[in-house]
Amino acid sequence: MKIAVQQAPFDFGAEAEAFSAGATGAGAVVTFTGVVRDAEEGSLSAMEIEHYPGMTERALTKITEEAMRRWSLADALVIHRYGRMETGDQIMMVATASRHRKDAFEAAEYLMDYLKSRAPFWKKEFLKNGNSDWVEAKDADEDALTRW
Amino acid sequence: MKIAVQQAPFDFGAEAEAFSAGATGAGAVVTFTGVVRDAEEGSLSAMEIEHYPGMTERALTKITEEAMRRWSLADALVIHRYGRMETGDQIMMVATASRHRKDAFEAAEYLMDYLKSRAPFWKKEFLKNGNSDWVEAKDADEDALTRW
Amino acid sequence: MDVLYFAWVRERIGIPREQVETEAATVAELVAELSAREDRYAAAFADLSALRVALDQDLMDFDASLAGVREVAFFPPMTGG
Amino acid sequence: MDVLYFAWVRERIGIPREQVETEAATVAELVAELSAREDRYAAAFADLSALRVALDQDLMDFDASLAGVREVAFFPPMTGG
Repeated sequence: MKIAVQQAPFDFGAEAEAFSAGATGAGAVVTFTGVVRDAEEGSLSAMEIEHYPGMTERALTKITEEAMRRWSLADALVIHRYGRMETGDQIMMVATASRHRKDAFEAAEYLMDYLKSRAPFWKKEFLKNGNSDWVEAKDADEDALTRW
Repeated sequence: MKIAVQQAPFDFGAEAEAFSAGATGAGAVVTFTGVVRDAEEGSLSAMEIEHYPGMTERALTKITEEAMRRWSLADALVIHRYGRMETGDQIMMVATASRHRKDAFEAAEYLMDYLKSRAPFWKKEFLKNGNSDWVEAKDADEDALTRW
Repeated sequence: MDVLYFAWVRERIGIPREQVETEAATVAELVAELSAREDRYAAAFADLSALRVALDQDLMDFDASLAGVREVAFFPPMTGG
Repeated sequence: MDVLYFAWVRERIGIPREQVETEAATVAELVAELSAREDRYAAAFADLSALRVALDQDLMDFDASLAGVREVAFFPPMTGG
């Protein structure tokens, strides 16, 4: 199990490959990556992610430990960046490894659903026209938790 | 959209990274990787995958096009190997990119469910004790299709 | 008509493909014809529920018509992924 | 007691954290106390349904007790991932 909260970019390909290679005997590896996407056609200048140092690591660890308890996982990984990012930059990734693809998929979706609504990150979008706005939480994200 | 059926190993990390980088504006990227896992504690010597050249590409293309129709995807990728492989080798991967994580997850699961039961691949396990056996299809894999 | 065999069907029949001259109207009739030919065919086709068939590279049922079909393939349920 | 503010709550109140001496028994009482202090607090706390609170880094409800709590944090719903 690995949890990383960092300002620096991470190498998605290298992390995915290392995770897969380390999950011996697992058979099924699922990854999810979140990428900074444009607000509207070319209008985004940058994104800034604020977080709550201490609580972030604590929340991610709790969520990941719960996933390891609920599903039969060989391993799980969460990396989440904070600070300033640009369109196309990778914000975060999760990865899960299991003997069964169903467990790997469900656990990755669980990690994402809880991370979205329970880990203390806040996104602010800076537009090219000079405006900036905090991204609003979606009801759908809170609703997603009722599935688990 | 990319479909590859090949004997040669593929570089999971590099493929995942290139797919993510190419899916501009997507926001959410999901990958699944299947790895040769041991039959039982250290008993597997090798795995051989047979396929039906021509029909394989045709089936994978149909499945992937259907996924692109059903979900809002920026891109989708399927790579599947055939021939001889060893424990820990990557057999195949799928990747999906979408604006929404739900679409990316569901489409990846759909691709896997259909690929498992509708793409003409057959696995044969070679054990260290000299025995060999064709892997039997699981009822659960056929049942998984009823979800869609 | 080209007839192809894969996985244990191929091993049991002993060849990966062959040319078959037949008047069979459906897959089921072709299976009956081959099974009557030799034991190795009868053994491979003994349990049709353990088999799948593709006509010109599309999965079909055993009662499907062979009219216009150029390539028939028999194999066990797939186990990719 | 340390009180922390994040995202637009931090921007509206104007500081990321402060030391608060209080007799408030619950989060709701602390919110009322701060809101009475200055307009910028009242503005930040105007709609509690748009806010979340963590006590010693665990998410809690606004009626939670402050007994033994060393760190209170106010922020909007999270938007990570």
